[in-house]
Amino acid sequence: MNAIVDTATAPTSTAEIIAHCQALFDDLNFTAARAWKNAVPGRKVVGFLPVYAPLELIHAAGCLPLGLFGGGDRMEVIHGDAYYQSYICRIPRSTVELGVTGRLDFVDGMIFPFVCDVIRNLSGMWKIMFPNVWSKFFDTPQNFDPEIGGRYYAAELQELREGLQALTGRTISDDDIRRSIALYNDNRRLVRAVYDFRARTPWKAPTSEVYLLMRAGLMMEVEEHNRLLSAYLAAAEAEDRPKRDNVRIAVYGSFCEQPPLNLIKSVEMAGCYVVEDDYALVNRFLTEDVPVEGDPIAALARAYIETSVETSCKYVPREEDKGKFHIEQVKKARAEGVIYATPSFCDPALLDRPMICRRLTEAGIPHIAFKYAENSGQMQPIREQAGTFADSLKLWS
Amino acid sequence: MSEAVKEPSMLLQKEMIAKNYDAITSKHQSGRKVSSTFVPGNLNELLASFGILNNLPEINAIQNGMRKLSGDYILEAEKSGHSEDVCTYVKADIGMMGKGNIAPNGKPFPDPDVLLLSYTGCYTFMKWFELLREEYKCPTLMLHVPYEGDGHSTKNMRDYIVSQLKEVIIPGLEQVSGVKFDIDRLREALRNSAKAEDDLVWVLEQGKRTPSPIDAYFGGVYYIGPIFTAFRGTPEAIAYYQALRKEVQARIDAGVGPVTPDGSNFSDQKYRLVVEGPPNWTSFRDFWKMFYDEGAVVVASSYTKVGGMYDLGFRHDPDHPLESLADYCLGCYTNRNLPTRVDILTKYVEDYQADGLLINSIKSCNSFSAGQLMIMKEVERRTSKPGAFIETDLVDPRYFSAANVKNRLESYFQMIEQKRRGAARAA
Amino acid sequence: MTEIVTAGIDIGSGCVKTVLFRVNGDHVEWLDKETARIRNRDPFQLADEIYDAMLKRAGLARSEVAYAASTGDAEALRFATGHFYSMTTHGRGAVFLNPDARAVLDIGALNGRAIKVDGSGKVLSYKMTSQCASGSGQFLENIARYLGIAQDEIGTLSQAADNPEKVSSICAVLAETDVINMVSRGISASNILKGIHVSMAARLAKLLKSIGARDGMVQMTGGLALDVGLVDALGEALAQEKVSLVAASHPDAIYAGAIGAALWGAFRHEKLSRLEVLAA
Amino acid sequence: MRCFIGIDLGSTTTKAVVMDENLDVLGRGITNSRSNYDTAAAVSKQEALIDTRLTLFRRALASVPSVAGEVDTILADLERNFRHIQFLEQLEDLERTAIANIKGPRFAGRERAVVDVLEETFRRLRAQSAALFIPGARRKSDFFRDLAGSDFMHVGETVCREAGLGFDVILNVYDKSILEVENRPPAGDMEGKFIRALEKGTMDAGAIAEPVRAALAIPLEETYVVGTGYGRVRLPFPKEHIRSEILCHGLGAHMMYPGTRTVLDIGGQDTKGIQVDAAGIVENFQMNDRCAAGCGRYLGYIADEMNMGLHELGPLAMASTKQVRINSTCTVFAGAELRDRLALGEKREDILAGLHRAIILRAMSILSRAGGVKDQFTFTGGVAKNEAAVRELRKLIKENYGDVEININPDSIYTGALGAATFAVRAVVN
Ligand SMILES: Nc1ncnc2c1ncn2[C@@H]1O[C@H](COP(=O)(O)OP(=O)(O)O)[C@@H](O)[C@H]1O
Ligand SMILES: Nc1ncnc2c1ncn2[C@@H]1O[C@H](COP(=O)(O)OP(=O)(O)O)[C@@H](O)[C@H]1O
Ligand code: SF4
Ligand code: SF4
Ligand code: SF4
Repeated sequence: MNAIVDTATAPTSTAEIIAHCQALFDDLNFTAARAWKNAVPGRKVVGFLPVYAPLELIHAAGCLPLGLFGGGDRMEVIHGDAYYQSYICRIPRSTVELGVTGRLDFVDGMIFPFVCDVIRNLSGMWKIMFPNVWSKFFDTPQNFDPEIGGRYYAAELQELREGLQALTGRTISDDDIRRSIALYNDNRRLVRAVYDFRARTPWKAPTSEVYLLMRAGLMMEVEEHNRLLSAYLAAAEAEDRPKRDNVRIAVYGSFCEQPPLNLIKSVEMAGCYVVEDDYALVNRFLTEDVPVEGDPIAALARAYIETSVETSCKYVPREEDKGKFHIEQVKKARAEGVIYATPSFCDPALLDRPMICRRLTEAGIPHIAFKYAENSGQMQPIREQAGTFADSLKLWS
Repeated sequence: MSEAVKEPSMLLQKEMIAKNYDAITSKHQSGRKVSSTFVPGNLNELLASFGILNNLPEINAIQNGMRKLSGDYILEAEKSGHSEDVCTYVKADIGMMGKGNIAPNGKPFPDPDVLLLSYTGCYTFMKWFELLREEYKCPTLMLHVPYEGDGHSTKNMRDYIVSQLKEVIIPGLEQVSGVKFDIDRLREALRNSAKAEDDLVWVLEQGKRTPSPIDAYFGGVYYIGPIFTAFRGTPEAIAYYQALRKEVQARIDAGVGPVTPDGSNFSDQKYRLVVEGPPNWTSFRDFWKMFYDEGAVVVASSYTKVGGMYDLGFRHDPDHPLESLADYCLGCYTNRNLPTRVDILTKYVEDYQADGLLINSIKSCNSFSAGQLMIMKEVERRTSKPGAFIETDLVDPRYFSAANVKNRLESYFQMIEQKRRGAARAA
Repeated sequence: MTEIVTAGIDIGSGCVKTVLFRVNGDHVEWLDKETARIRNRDPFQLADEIYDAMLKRAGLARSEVAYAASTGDAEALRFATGHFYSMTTHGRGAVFLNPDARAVLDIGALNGRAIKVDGSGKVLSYKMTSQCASGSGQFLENIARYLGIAQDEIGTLSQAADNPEKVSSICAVLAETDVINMVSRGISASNILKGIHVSMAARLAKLLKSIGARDGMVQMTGGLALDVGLVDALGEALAQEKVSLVAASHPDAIYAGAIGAALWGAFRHEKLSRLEVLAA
Repeated sequence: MRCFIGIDLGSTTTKAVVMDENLDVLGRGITNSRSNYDTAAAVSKQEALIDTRLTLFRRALASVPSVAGEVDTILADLERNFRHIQFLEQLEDLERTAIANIKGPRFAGRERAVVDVLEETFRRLRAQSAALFIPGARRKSDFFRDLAGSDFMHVGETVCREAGLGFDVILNVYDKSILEVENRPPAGDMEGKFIRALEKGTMDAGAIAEPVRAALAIPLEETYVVGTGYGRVRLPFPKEHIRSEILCHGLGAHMMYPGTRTVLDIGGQDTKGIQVDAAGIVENFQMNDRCAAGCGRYLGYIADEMNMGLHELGPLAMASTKQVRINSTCTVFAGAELRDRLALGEKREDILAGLHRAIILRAMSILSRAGGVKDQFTFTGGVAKNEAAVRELRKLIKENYGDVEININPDSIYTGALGAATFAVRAVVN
């Protein structure tokens, strides 16, 4: 595998940038992350699962946060299936497979953020399977009162900080964290810029590209991702691509186990431009900048409490707010409809689905729903459903 | 099907449950308030101290499962847009609402006055009550109980729960009930709880005897009934457990096993099992029969710990009321991390001298099921006793394949038998 | 408004269907139809053959067809002018066959689809069955063959059932064994078939409900619409649901997709020519 | 002589093994499972007894000096003739049944035409039948249902076309009749058929007639029968005559290869991983869950879809040079997946290779669930007959568990029945 492209000096075309991202995405041996680790003795890599982890802390500890979002459709899962019944979603299996086949043997720590009971239990399995890897189940608050949930969360962040200090053997100063927050603020701004760009000119930024760009970003240093994002924005803006007679849609429900790339492409092929989505939410989880002044831990906690997205793994304290976030985003991105695409057997998303869809209906936003698995092979039913949706938006609205 | 034979304690419990349903369905006459809340992490003593009645949707789902209504309810929920993939307790509950919301006593359930979302050990709870909230538009109080990811609770977790109790739950309940919080009433209830808990633990531990005078799974679900539901902290529960204890003592004295639904004492116990996971409710008796027909008795189970792990020493403590409620919530079985579950089950297999661990994996329940295959492997490795794995569902009759389950159980029992003979021959 | 000829080609997993229409504004004339079972043949080649056979009968050349619209699995059909997805076309086809239809159930060899439409055949909402397939036409066909029953006998036999035996398995493979077990227990073919119909109907009723169809006429399309046993079972399931939906079939139901394609083709052709006129 | 019989009533096939009291296998028989379980058991038992006779012939001929070195040829010839006679007999039954089934409104006015077509079809079938039984003939299957069925489709379609009659009518008559024929208890008089086969044979009957007749005269008494397999609960046996298939597979594998520690069985509807100890006692097992994805029936669906025999799938897949990745092993959608891939322009053999790999990947998961693979490893069940599946399995075992000795017996499909027969012997002899 190639070493990391120096995007700082080489302004590249979208094709080059995306090829680089695709290579990172396809590489289930994480060669680039291994190279990063080996480049400087003592470096540590900390893996994290969907849907949100405070990457700022990992970065401040001098570690590489490595996003682990399953094995996609390219991995043959043998041992992973031995740990799960058929009615459990795919992502924990392929994650276990990555672990037991030694592909993660360079990962020094693992963070299992709170998404659902499956990931929660996986954190315990990891402790049994890999007793020498530092691992942490990271339970974020479901109480959004700064004095209750906020205080609890700050203490949890502090505990995480201490865990990372123990792992790396170095202290993480408040300034370290502030510096990381600033870099991630840049990242969030650039990510939003790419999303805005796509919403404006979706034919210039196909979703499969945006997706690869974001996924690859979770496997590299944030500084590099920031450069890559800027380069992509510049290149995509400059390139002329044909505009097709597609409809504009938003995709929700895919915050954890990711759909196969072919599915993302199929939706577009069937006549839909994706202008908003919740794929790999991590880098869009906080919707605003985190203040760099004052107590950085408190700032992170506050940002989570006050400016994080609505998603299925978070409690919505007020009934009337349910689905509000989605509707606002749909309007902002000027999407004509919503595809609620969830992994099979994903309780959080599937139990949320009726509630969110009801709200969409109330708001007059057309929507359809289907399920997928990260290794879905048959795209025909997907094309048919997405295609009919596109037909209907095109012919009659 | 002939009427199942029931022991006196079961009849007593049946009466208690009926009385509670009557109290719930007559709330408009009595003017009492009704809450909905979940079994794991339920705050029955606290509710009782406000005079609020407790209606547990999981128990309703079980009742509907046993009365063969759940299948239709689940279909009803699926028709309204719920996925086939998700927890069937939720769908049975939602479907029941869709079909008139009739309580087991034949009267309509009144709308709850408050949803007490004690979010302990299961993610689905959160969605479940978001869904109910949408329906009832009633006050919803969320108590977030953090998961013991590292195998133990921390001070931060406990403080977090206690502050939620103080700032959210208690003021919320005061408002709903119009009653001022009275810590002494709470203490009194907690004192009652601890008494009943002592007797429950005694009963469950009798599974260590040979023959076992109890069945800690099929019988066990009756033993835990009152203390896991609306009766913890009440004098009725104390009386129930005294009666149960007497009943079990009588069997010990007679040297006989538990009573089966056929009415016979099941004393010819060939296999002793530890069972992990909830039972199937839609074919409960058939399922049970597959065990005692083959001579298998369950000596310990994890399902009887979902509403509190009293056998590991926890007791509600009148001297530290809110802290002990926090500890109770944190310590429920499904709020323990996987390595701890392995430790507990391993200990059961050893302490109860079981032939092995049997897992009944429930399609509905990710909280229990995700990771059970690893639990089995680990327990097998540590105890050198073979495990077995069967798959059913709680209340979805479509997922109970009798032939399939029977085949696996028989194979498992025959394997234990063959191993024993092999060992005898070698000796 | 000019008179044009349009064609619809529907490649399914079991059969290829083609139709030919003459359209002049609101005046629609159905010229011809043709169907062929795929049975291990190359469906595209088959489509070529029967399309040409149909044109030949009508005395038309390919070039005289203004819009050849494909649907079903025919995105890659070379001679098609454009493609519409099957729920778009089944909706339109159903309304053509039965102007009162406000919902459509398309039950083909592998998938079932429920579609809610308005009076013009416009799709309002829809849903497809997915994954496990014991409720599919293919499954019914396999069982019928196993029982030694011809396809057109299934319906009447099922109607004669007195005590249908439920098929509980969701997996077609396991359901197959269930059925074999039933035969070995001496359950009659009538009761077995009806049992399958009942479970299929339950799923389909569920599908209909989930798209929000509550009252009016449900037009069944696709091959299984011809199965009177299934139509009856669906009627019963809907009655049980206490919805005022009425299930109806049509002898040409299997052509619904192709019809819809041809008609949307005409619609699209007209729109495109209008755009051209505007551009010119 | 005393015969101990094990019957494995599987979801796809029913197998029987006959053993003597020294645990030597005398005969094996197999048939397709069908709705009448008693008949399936009886047919497989009869087939095993036929095979037992052949063993007895072999023993008898061993002492005839003039045929030394030719025994194999003689016996093969004898068996082929026997099979042909048996086939013709069943074909006749089928024809009679089919013609009797031509009644009712569907045939109104067309009876004569349908009968003509049927008679013509069967005439051609009979004429062709000899080719099925010439030395070295490749057959789609050994079961009458499949043999008669595939030829019937072929010939019937042609005859119908010539007669201008729809094939569906005939097909239905066939489906109905084969069901009846199959569920009739097996015809008796095995001895008579052997005599006729002997007479029809190309070999010199003089030297062998005597010993063969003598061997035919030995009474075969059914001393003890043990049933196992998926359908065992429906066998008309008392409970102590029934063993779980897990135990039988474990023991059967142990009987064939005493060094076996891990057994993989892929049958029609289930896949099992079994660990056994040095005495053949099961230590642990895992089966696929309620989903039948990736089991033998999957190959059946694929074969149907491709209009091929099960025998032919493996060899075609072996011809692949570029495996296509298949992710879903859902049996029902196998056909759809296949069509999807064909539509994308993939080659049949490459898709097939991918399908075989998918099945084996699933089996590997079950093995992993059952505690991995230990030396020696034995692969049993119908799918073990499939060379492409075996190739993938060998590859994956090596990649995941290193150098493990892998046993695959040509008679692996009988493993469960072998275990059951062993239990039968043990029940009486020990
Ligand atoms: N007369 C009939 N009675 C019952 N079923 C029929 C009849 N004709 C066709 N079918 C069924 O219809 C299915 C084909 O329907 P179709 O709508 O063409 O499906 P697809 O579009 O998937 O090919 C076949 O599975 C067949 O079993
Ligand atoms: N000759 C053969 N070549 C390849 N595969 C075969 C052959 N015979 C049987 N099979 C496979 O074996 C499966 C049946 O296996 P078997 O062990 O008999 O199953 P069961 O015990 O469940 O009936 C069939 O579904 C088929 O896939
Ligand atoms: S896909 Fe859904 S069920 Fe699976 S781990 Fe993620 S959130 Fe949980
Ligand atoms: S997922 Fe499990 S614990 Fe949660 S509600 Fe369902 S059955 Fe109960
Ligand atoms: S249960 Fe059956 S139909 Fe469903 S996925 Fe498995 S094999 Fe396919």
